[in-house]
Amino acid sequence: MLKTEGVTIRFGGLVAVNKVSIHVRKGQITGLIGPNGAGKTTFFNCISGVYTPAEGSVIFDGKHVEGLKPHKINEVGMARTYQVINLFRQMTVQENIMVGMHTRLKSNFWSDMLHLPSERKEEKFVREETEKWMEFVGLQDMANQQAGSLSYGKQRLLEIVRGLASGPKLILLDEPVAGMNSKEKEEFDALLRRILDLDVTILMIEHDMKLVMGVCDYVYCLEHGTLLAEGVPEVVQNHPDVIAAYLGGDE
Amino acid sequence: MAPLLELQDFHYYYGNIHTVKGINMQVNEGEMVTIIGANGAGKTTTLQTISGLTNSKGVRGKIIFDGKEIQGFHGHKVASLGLCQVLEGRHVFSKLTVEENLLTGAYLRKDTKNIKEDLKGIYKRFPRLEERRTQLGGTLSGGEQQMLAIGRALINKPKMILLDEPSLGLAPVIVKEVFKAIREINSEGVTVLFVEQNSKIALNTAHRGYVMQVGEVAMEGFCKDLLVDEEVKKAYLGG
Amino acid sequence: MKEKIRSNNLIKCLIAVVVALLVPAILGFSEYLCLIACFATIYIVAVSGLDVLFGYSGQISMGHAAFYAIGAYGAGILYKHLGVPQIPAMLIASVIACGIGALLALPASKLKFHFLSLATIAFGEIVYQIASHSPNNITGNFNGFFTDKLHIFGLQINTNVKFYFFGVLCVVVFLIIKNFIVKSRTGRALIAIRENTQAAEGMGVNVRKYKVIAFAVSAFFVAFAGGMYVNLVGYLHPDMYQQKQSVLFVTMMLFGGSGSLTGPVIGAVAVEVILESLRMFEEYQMLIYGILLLLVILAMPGGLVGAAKDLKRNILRRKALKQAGKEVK
Amino acid sequence: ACGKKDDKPADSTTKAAGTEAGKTDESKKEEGGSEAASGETFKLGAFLQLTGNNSVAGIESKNTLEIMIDYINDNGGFNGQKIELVCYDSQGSPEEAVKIASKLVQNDKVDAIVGSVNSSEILAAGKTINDSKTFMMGLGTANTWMAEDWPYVFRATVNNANLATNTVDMIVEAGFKNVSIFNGQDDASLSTADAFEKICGEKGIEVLAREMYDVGDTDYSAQIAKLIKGDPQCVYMTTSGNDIGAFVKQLRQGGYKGILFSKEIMSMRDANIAGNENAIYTAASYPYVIYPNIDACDDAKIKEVLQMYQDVYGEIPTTEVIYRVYDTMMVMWEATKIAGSNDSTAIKDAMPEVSIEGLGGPLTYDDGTREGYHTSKNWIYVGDGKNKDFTTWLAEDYDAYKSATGREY
Amino acid sequence: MSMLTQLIISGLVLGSIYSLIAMGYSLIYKASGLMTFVQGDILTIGAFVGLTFYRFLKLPYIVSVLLTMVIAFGIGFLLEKGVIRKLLNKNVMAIYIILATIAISYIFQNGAQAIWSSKIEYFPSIFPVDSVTIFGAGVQPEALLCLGAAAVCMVILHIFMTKTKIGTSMRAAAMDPMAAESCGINVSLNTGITWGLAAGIAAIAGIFIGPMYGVYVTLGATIGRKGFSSAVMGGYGNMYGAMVGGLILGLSETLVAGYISSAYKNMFAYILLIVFLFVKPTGIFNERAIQDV
Ligand SMILES: Nc1ncnc2c1ncn2[C@@H]1O[C@H](COP(=O)(O)OP(=O)(O)OP(=O)(O)O)[C@@H](O)[C@H]1O
Ligand SMILES: Nc1ncnc2c1ncn2[C@@H]1O[C@H](COP(=O)(O)OP(=O)(O)OP(=O)(O)O)[C@@H](O)[C@H]1O
Ligand SMILES: [Mg+2]
Ligand SMILES: [Mg+2]
Repeated sequence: MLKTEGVTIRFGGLVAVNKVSIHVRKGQITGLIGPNGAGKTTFFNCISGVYTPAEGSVIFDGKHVEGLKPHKINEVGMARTYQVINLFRQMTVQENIMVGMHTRLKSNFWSDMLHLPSERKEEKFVREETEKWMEFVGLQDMANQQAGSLSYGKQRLLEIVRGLASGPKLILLDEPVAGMNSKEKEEFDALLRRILDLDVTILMIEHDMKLVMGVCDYVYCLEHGTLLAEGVPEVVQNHPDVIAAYLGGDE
Repeated sequence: MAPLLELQDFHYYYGNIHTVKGINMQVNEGEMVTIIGANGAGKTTTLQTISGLTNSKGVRGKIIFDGKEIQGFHGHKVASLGLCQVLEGRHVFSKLTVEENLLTGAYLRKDTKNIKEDLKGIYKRFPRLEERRTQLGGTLSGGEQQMLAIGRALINKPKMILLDEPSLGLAPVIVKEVFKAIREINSEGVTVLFVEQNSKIALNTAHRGYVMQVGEVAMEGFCKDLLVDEEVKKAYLGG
Repeated sequence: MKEKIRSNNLIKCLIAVVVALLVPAILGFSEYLCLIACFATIYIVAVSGLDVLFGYSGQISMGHAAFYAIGAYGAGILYKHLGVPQIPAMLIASVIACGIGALLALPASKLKFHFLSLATIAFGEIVYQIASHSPNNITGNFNGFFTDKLHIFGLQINTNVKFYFFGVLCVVVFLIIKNFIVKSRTGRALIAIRENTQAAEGMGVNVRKYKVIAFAVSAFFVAFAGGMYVNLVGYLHPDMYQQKQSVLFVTMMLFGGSGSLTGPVIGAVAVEVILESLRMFEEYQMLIYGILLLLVILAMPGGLVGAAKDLKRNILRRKALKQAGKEVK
Repeated sequence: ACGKKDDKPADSTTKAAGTEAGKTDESKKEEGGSEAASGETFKLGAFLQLTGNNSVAGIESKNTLEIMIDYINDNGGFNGQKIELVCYDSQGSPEEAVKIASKLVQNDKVDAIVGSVNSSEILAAGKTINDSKTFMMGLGTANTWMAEDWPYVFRATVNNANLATNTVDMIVEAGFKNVSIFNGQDDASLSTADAFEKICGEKGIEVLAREMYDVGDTDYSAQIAKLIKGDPQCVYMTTSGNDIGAFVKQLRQGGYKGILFSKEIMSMRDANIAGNENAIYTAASYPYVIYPNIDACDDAKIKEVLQMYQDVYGEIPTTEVIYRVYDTMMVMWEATKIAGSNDSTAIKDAMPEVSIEGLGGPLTYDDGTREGYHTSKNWIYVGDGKNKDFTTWLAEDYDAYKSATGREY
Repeated sequence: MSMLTQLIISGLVLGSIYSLIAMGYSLIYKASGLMTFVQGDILTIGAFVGLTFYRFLKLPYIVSVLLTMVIAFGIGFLLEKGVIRKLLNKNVMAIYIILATIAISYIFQNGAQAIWSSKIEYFPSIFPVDSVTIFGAGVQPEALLCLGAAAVCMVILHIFMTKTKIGTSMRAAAMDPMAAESCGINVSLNTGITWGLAAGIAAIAGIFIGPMYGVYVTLGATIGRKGFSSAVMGGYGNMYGAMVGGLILGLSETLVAGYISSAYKNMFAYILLIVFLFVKPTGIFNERAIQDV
């Protein structure tokens, strides 16, 4: 589904991501781990169009997408969440999800301005669809609350469902359970599986090894911008380099 | 012995939202105490209010540090009393170099000569920072930023240090390092109060713990007791 | 339930329109008071336009007097020199302003807050300079530009009372358009950009495009207001398009509260009325206005509409506090 | 500093009324005063720029208006009606002027209006006022607004275009063949400079350079460098407000020693800014001049007017708007007397018959131009706040100037 | 003397006045991330206060300058404490702070008129000579004072902001007030001092240009705006940038007026600014990215 080949990103002299090639298979959860500053987020930013790779290519569904603007990337079927929560804080939960559906809607400026029947019909569809998504993560009671006033965990959920609302084929999650406690993490596990059931593939950065080991089908480990190891979770977990650089020895 | 820090019937309001609903808490000198609890329980609010970083209008109740009532004090005033906080999400000064960041932490100190010494001490504890002393804070990796934030609080030679989710977003290996550092700091005589989502590591590190739930203290006790408590196990340690 | 809210809103709007139409009668058909009311309608259109830009897409402009000038001079020149009827002339001038706004926005939308405000100030100055040193003296430069009073299909709008009804019509049309724009996919995209540009882009919003749209729309509104102005007053002078005027727009918007339908309306009317009623203080008028403005900002950051919301919230908070007090006891 | 009206001694106006000017009008007052001694007041509206860039003229106008109104009221008012002033700050903004005009005419229902010193404001407000058939006298000096076809609008101040003609005559009289022009961009400065350039063309004076500046500019060195590049025999300048002093100073610093002709009279205050030495040899055509203090005034009538002002405000005004306002009010008074009524149309119709001696010469309105002044005087600044008659100066001091500066033409 | 020398020298002088104002803007931006519209009016107030001490109260010049600076510092400090800080504490949108500074600018301008009247006041020169000659061009001695003051201020401020503890802490406070507060920095006091300093510099500029142009209530209005443009051109927040930006603006104004047209010189200045913003928004000194998307 998503393939990168030799992606390299530089900031001035620093090579943040160095010739990274990964392969995300349809219907799977692929994990991306690595020490802090390894370049995981940067790599995500590159896939989602925030940065253009200096070298290498990003192929999504058989098409080259490197260098496309983020909003184009969203249009081709990739959605993402951010390491630092990036909600529209003053908008309500419902409106956040509505913005998420932006690319799926056809109305343009003129039909909006004139409030044409086609636009009205679409608005109705949007409202119904939004209800569905809120139910999906259990936010329906908070539809009219401002996103900024939600608790941290709920904000995370909202961010994910906002991404899902754009109807992506692939969703990129950047440390989705950071700041959640163990119980919430377990609930999250189940949510990931429900997302898979929607036919959405997942690529996820995570430091929580328990979660990674539990849900991922395939794991890549980055260090200093280069790929250190890849394979099914057990293989990566026991890889000596990964233990040295990332997991640390047992106490 | 009187506690170094004490909260008495402490409330906090964000506007009309009642986030902390009357908690009592003590931290004795030399102790290491942790607060755990679900998201939005009011842990950050509590820590930041102790440090005088929230709007003082919302504070009710008493905060006593070192025998002084400090509720409503400005942040810099609290810091000058020797109570320093490592903020949630690190908050390093992104456009200052590592060394400038650390020196800014020593802003309050009058004994300019000894700062050099203490700087060396910090670098000894976190050699990574010494390697990057001229790099801008904003370009450090997450773990390095966390170390920097801790170092910045330590250089002020505080009596007590508050840490808000020190493990947030850190790789497992770094988490271990950070908690090792916290233990060392405590063993050197600094009182520590920290908030942590990773309840397992928190309860394994601290002496005593408080469990917060929607603005109230649900449970408190020695960590070794909390670790085996069924409810805590179920809610926070994940089976 | 939702339908009920909607029809409730509709009734409120209708009442507002009816009240607006009764204003001349309330003012006793005084030509002077109606003139002030006419200016209020002009400002409502302009400030609502500015609000699309700032209140919704989060871009600031301290140079919208430029579009006001383009609309006014454009409408005047098209009518006077090219013989275009007045209403089409207003529309054409607004479209021209809209285009210029879009062109300006292409590079300007990249700039952050302070720098955007500066770029727009500079743009305002440039337009002012052109209006005052125009090629072939087409704007009349500092000697000013005269034109006729408005007439539509042979209907002479030669009194302020008559113009007022025309003004209300314009306000209603523009507010409806604004309402449609902000309550749609486009509007949500604009708010998303205001709230979090990065996330909006990530959600598939073409940030650049929508920023340009917001700019163009606001330029259209403001330019149309300029056209209204020239047809009301019949005289233009470059000094009306200095930065002071842009600041007045911003003041009105913020005074009422940005990012809402009612805010700009209330703001435009309130500031207009305040300025007018301070007139008796002669040379101290602007000093008092400055002090008043400062006090209002300090007392109600968020404007009148924001203050009303705060008040509501405060009452709720009082209740909550009281309840908490009881619980503690 | 400008709101001193309150602490005005109660008897100050009586004192002014007891002066000669008051006495000469005493007889006339009897005729008009007997007719309409009703308790009604004559509402005089005024719009003046009281704040901002050029507000000093507006404030001094307002001060003078108040003095003149007290004076006229003490002497019978307009046909027995006491005058009451309604004044607003137009802030230099044409839009404000429009609103004020409407307020004055429709809300305050004033009987007549005295207009702004700023021509742009008169242009904006004039139509409303004229259409409402309210008698108005403007205080500006630009030729633009008087060119509009507004039969209710008059003035008792000079017309800059006429002055420009006189100034060209001065240049011819001094024997100069060429000139450089420096002008401001407000409509009075601009239109005057335009008129001047045109007349120069007609009279065979070569214009070597023409430069301009914007309101708010403080540095003119680039313009000056260009102005004096061809070493013109003299320079003509139309500045507004506060700018003349700084310009003359910079011009002299640029090394220019020639005679400067100005749209405005050099005052002591401006000369101070320019540096007194620098301001010397600034010439202008104007009906009257500004004096540094009352003692320096050698014109009995003007002295009296200045005295009235000083009695109330503690100092004499810095601009010549005091004369403009005085003349304006006197002309209005005379017109109401002739009309025998305070109705705007009647006053308007009576205007052609007005013929009085203004502070700067005869004021007559019989030629249909609605202009009062048709003559002017020529002056040159000779330092210490003194202006000297230009022709006299040419005869007495020109040679000394030539040998001192080496500028012989 | 060629016209070019004359133009360059006057451009530099004019530019140095802009620079002084620009430094105030940059200082405030660097230390609090805020934008203000009152610098120009503080220049006016400074000129009037200086005038009052020097001409009306007949104090020695140096004393007048120092007193004026102290008063201006106080004004700036109080402004921050009384208005800006109050608004910041309420977490208002940045635009309301700008609007507040605009309101203050109205108050200053009209207040100055109420106190000192709208007449132009003559500020006696402190130098015995009216003009000195450099490279054949006549320059007012006060102009050289401006140039010198600008250069000195630039160096001092730059060192102050980057090399001293207080300077570093000010920058830290601008980046992250909460973290700064937790380090024991009195953020509120710091920013108060910054605003005070910025006001002090503007007031100096006012006292220096008073003798050149006379003192009147709108003296600072245009200069203030040009000063702001200069700050942006140089790189907002950078002291060297403020200086260089000011000089560039001053030079381009005089050169355009001298070689192209005086009617369009202000238009050229603003076109130059817009071009700068669009093409090189980080300014000549590359002070931090200011682009949004
Ligand atoms: N805009 C930038 N300019 C310069 N350096 C950058 C920039 N963005 C990231 N970096 C650097 O690139 C490296 C990789 O950063 P990145 O954020 O991708 O790490 P990460 O793997 O996501 O780490 P973490 O787990 O802590 O989030 C870091 O050293 C960081 O300092
Ligand atoms: N600035 C604010 N305005 C309004 N409500 C707030 C604000 N900050 C926090 N809250 C609310 O206060 C409550 C407590 O928040 P707090 O950040 O203290 O929780 P926490 O225990 O630290 O949670 P986390 O584990 O997510 O950090 C939450 O419900 C939150 O939504
Ligand atoms: Mg990351
Ligand atoms: Mg927290």
